[in-house]
Amino acid sequence: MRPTMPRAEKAPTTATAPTGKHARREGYEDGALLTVDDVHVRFHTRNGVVHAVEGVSLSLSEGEVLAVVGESGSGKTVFTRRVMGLIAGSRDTEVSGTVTFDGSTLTELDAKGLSAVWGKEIALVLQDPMTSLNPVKRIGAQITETLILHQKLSKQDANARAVELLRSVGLSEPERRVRQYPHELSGGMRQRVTIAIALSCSPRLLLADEPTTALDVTVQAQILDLLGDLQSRLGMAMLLVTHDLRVVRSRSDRIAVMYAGRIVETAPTKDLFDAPRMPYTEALMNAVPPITGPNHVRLAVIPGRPPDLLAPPTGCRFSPRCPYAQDRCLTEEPPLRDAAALPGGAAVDHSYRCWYPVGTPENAQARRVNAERGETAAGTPVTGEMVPA
Amino acid sequence: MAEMTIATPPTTTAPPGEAPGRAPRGGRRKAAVRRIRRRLVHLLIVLIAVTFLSFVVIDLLPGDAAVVVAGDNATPAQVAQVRADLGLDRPMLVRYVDWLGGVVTGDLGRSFRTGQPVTEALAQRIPVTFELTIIAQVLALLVAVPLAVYSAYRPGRFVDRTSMTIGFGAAAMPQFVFGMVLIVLFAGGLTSILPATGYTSFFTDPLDNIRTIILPCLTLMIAEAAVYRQLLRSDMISTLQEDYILMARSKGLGPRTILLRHALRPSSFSLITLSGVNIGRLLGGTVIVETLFAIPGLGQMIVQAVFNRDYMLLQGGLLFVAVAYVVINMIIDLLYLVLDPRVRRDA
Amino acid sequence: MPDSPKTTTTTTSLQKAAVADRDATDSEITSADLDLVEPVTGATATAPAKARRRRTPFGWYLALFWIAAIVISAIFAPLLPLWDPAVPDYNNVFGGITPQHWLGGDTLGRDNLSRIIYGARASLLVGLCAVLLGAVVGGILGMVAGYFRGRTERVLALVTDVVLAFPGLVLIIAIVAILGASLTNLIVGLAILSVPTFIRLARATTLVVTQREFVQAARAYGCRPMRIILREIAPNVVMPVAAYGFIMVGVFIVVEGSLSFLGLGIPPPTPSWGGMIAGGRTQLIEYPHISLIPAAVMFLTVLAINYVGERSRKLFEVRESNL
Amino acid sequence: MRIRPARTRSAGRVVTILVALLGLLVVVAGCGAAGGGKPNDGGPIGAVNPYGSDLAADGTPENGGTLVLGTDREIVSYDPTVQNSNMAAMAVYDSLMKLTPDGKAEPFMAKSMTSPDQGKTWDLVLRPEVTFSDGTPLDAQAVITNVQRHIDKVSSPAHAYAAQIASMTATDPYTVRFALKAPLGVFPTVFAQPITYGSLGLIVSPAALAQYGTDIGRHPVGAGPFTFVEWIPDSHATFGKNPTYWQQGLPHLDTLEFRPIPDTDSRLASIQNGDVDVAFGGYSQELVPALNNPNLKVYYGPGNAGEYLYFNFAKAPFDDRRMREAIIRGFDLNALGASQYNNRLVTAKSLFEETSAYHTDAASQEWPAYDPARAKALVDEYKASGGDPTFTFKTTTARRAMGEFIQAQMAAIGITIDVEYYDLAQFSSKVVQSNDFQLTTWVGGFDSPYPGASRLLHSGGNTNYGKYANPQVDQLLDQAAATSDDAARTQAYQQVESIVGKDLPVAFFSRSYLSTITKPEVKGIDRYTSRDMFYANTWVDR
Repeated sequence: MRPTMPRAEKAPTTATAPTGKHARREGYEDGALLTVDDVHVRFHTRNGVVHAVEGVSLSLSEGEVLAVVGESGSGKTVFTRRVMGLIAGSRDTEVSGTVTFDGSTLTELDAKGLSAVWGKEIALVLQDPMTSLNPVKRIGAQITETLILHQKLSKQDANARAVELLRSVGLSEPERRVRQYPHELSGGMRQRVTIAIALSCSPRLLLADEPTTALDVTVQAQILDLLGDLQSRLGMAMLLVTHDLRVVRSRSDRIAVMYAGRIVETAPTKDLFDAPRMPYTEALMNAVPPITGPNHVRLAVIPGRPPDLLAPPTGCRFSPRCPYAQDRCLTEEPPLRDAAALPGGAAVDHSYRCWYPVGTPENAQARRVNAERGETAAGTPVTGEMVPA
Repeated sequence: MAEMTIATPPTTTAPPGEAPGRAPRGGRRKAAVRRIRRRLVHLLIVLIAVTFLSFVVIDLLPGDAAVVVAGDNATPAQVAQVRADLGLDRPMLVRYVDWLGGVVTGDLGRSFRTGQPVTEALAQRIPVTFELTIIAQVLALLVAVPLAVYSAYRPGRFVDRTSMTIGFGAAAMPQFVFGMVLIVLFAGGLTSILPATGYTSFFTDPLDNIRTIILPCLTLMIAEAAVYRQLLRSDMISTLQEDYILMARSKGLGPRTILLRHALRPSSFSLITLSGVNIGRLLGGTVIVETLFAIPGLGQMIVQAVFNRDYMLLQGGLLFVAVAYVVINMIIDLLYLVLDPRVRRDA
Repeated sequence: MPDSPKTTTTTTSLQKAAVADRDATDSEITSADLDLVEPVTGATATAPAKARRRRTPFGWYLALFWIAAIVISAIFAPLLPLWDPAVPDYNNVFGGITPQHWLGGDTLGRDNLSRIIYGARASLLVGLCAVLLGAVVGGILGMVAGYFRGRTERVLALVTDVVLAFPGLVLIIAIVAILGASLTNLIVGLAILSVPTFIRLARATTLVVTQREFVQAARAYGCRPMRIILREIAPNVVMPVAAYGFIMVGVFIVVEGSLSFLGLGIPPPTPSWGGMIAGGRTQLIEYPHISLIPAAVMFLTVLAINYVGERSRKLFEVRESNL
Repeated sequence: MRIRPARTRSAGRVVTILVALLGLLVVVAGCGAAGGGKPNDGGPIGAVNPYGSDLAADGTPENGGTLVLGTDREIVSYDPTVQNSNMAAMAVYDSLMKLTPDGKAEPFMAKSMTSPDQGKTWDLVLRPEVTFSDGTPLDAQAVITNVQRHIDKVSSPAHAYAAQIASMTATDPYTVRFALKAPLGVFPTVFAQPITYGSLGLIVSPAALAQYGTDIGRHPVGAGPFTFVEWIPDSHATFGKNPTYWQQGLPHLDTLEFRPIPDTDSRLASIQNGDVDVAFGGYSQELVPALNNPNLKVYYGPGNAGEYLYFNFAKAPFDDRRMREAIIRGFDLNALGASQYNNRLVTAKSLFEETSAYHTDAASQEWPAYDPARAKALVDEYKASGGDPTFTFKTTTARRAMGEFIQAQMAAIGITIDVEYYDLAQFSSKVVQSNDFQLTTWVGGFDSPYPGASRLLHSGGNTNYGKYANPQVDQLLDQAAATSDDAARTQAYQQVESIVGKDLPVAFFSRSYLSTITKPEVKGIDRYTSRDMFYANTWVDR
């Protein structure tokens, strides 16, 4: 679970760069289950090229929970799908970098090879249980098809197993549920079903892409707890993608913060909460969650809008919204740096991407400068409440 | 109308949506029954309206049935006699009520022209048209569905582009041109391997039956297949964007399983509706094909009945077409119930 | 933890429909909508990225050019140096391709090129006017049905079903017989046949649009229904109706050809493509050009219309597969 | 942010396909066009075995087999009192008399028909051996019952002939004596007509009449060579061999199957493809290709009258002879032939066809020739006298080409006309029957001058839709019909033809194209120029 240093300035070329091979060997020797090395995803669209994921590298050990946190449009969903191989290169989609899972390079597998891994070794839980279940197929059939496919169970055995699985994810009356259709279940129940499907073959890695965003607040915690419970019981690794930093505080071992397609900070969970280095992480933490109102309403807590990935800002991607932005931030993109060297930066494996990391004299200086002129170098007004107490 | 194939846009047929997890679970069957009953009442009103409309239209048609029946040599007095014999001297409403009474008792009257009971005429022609329609539809679907599924799987690739271009071409030609080309190719022009005209009943000679309907069915199915492919492809591409397809993929299912087991059924609603509408339409009028290949079908009968002002026959034909429309709509509704569980609960 | 406001998403009407179909009152739909924010690009294509052109294909321009050429020459036909399409020349009966007659002569020796160009007027007029009439009438009725629902909708559903349950050909024959054979009456007949489909299309779109905030807001402010329909709903219904109508123009051009086969097309001497194809049919073996040249022109025109129509539709609706 | 993947459809292939298709069509069309413009030098179609094949030369008949016959329209009824074109009627009924090529009648199913008093009374003697297929005898009473139906039913096409009968008596079981209201020398011919023109010679079994009543039209029982099996409208009508047929050893065939194939091109395709053994052709569009096809045999005779235009004498402008002549003089038959008859128009310039005994060359000479200048002058003259030469030309939807042609021709001589097209039902009732036209089209060939010429030209004649009336013509027609003297009849008809050439009651322009097209192996064809056939001798050389 050590993020390797990215070769950020290197133009993405092919998926099988020598460094990739090296990374794979290294990751395997380290006992990492999943190693992601310098992954890029670019979409060629009518309006231009979208840099959805830019040089992301990370690794994940068996049984570890890594949270990927970021706003909408930060590229975390694309990243997840690229990790799994659901997004592949095509005429409109340019990919590079390598993903190694359990010693085999996923990015080199063909469709058939990937199919053998999917559902069996790596499983996916999607954001919206309303849309991720086939509306015209019975719950039971949607569970049993993986069992029949991957575990070669007979139809009868698969049915029995499906009932068991539904019971294990906490659904009442599982015998009745298997004969029901998705629309007959509530959102929370459906998400339990998708989890049951994902876990049906006891995968070693679960990718959970915002598994609770679409759910009622009361249900969110239940589902997350269920996931955590199952993860520890089955001993599988989990990549938990979310936009909500709060929910992963007690539920992850490590956190990677993504912004505009890049990892901007990564650290063990406790370390990150203790000493966030990247102003963006800090902002996410300080954002006050809405207590009332519909859960899906997104309040503008961090001023400004997420960057347009068609034309990302030069320099630091966060600079237009950053309260500490200086001239350098607008022109020069900061590399991912180790936090160990920083004041109070005792922790290992903490990297960040900032010229003026939080908790350093440089940062204090930048804060002062901006407060004096009333705006950042990018021209964003600095208000009192933006400055952390 | 022979070539109104494309006349139904896919959007008309989106199955009714509903809120998830809301309706009472127990009343599912009851709701389905209520839904069917409501449709039945609606369709019965449609039937009455169509038959009445056809009486009005027929009444407005210039040209006198009595003159046609009496022949070119008839004197006015004689025409009047014929008119009285046929009951055409009575007011339209009276005739309609009278006819409706007959319909209820299963008596559709007799052809003005040949004296053949209308029920007998229908019984002779419906099987022919039915066979032609169903076989053409099945052929069209057999061609269209695999092409559409593959085109949706690989949009913009060779199969998609080629079948699209051929499909557009098929929709760009009047049906009779196809029929003529087929006759030239297979029946007397380049080769003589199939009959150009005629129809043999399946029960008379099954082999001959197949030989006689090949060309008419091909002529009918070409444009249909093109439209079906386009429609299913479009709906399928839309389905393939759904999360549950991504989910299915992430389960490790192969493309074939995903396309056929996961994507086809939820993509097929518009296709089923259109196919149903087309069956209804074709049952009422494959006139051009029937004329070209001398097939004794219903379409020819209806059109000839208009030209000959053979009102009883026409009325009977129109009644059948309306009934067919109604029945097929019922079947489509029922198919929805089978295919889309979401519809089952709601009404 | 809250997210920042999402940027405007350009969902297509069909996606909107899909969303609304799930049930617009369900609070969870928005989250489904949000998922669209993330670029979901499928393509299992293992082929390496190549050919990243984003040019509009040449065929599209070709099709547009063809349509434009037909339309322009039809409009300016009287100004073009053409033979009179109605005057027979008995020395040119079944005439071949000559410097004087580029596409030969027909059964009366009239110039085929001239008749095709003048025929384009009738054929396009039938297609355009019938569709326009059907789209306007059907569009308004469909919006009314979709907006008011209830009894209005049920009555219109009945009307729609009645028209659909009545064989179209009989309707056309009846109209021609009752009102007389003319271009106008043919247009009226075809328009009537197309009305039900436009009603259904407009109604379906209206159902979706009506659920959207701006319409709900307008309703809440107490705007008059006709104003809402015209100001708020109509602009959203126009696009799908127009896209479908464009395809229907081609369909009706072909239908006119089929009607000509039955002697129900545009009455002579007005030349029309369908009439020309049907007129040359008896000479198909000996002089195929009389039938086949107008057939080719009709074929290419409808093909071009379908092609342009399909592509224009796609411009408003981009979907990618998850497979 | 909605990301739109730029999936572009490489147009190359589409363009290629488009261009290829266009190229193909142009090549095909070009091939035709390259061959176009050459006048078909076949010239007018002459008669080809108009009355059928030479039975002796056809060889030894073989028995058995099925003959499939394609007809150009569906049968309406088998009831002889219902007017319709029915090629199958002769198969089931046969005919009491039979027309000879010169338009006279000779006994066929009847033994003889003679008049003891120059045509006032006629004795029809029947053959005792003739029975209906239901076993009842074809006796005098059967004939009387049948003829009485024509008398009673005014709408019968034969009513006009039957109405001339004053009384019928069975002088013995097999002899009927007809007493006529006035002498009619040609009376036997009305027992030899095809069903279309009305015939008293088609005899239905009285037992069947009693059984089926008005439904007899769908359940024919006669004494012909074949018996009715089934009739499925628009599909087929099937007839089986009559084992008790009066001509020993006949018919040769086991089964006849009539199939309606109303579309001309499909009918031609069917005979070329071999779907049918015999096709009854109605138009030059099938006759000409059949003549050019070495694998087909054609039987054709132009017949009398043919295709013509009716002038309405009751309405301006054609109550004026100058306008009638102008139309005929402005009507370019060569152009018509070139545009609509493959240059093989059989032009008609007289009532009777050229080989007919009733025809004189003088009549043809007299007929106005194509002369647009003279036509224009006549129109101007008519205008100068205060007339309005514009008119409406009414025809059927099937004759659009003719409508266009006449419109163009009239424009050339300075008359602007409207053309209106009607479907057949409207045309019959709204145009022809109600006399609501100025100029209209018709097809009406006939074999024997009586009743054909009388129907067309006699005042009150039932196809005299233009209301032409000339007492002299009426008198000559009556005279010709009444007399038993062939020479006097010939002379009377020749005079009628001559007067017609002066009065111009109708504008003849073409003989008819009613043909019988068969596969070469079909032998023993015995026909009228109206295409009606006698099927007893027909056989197939397999």
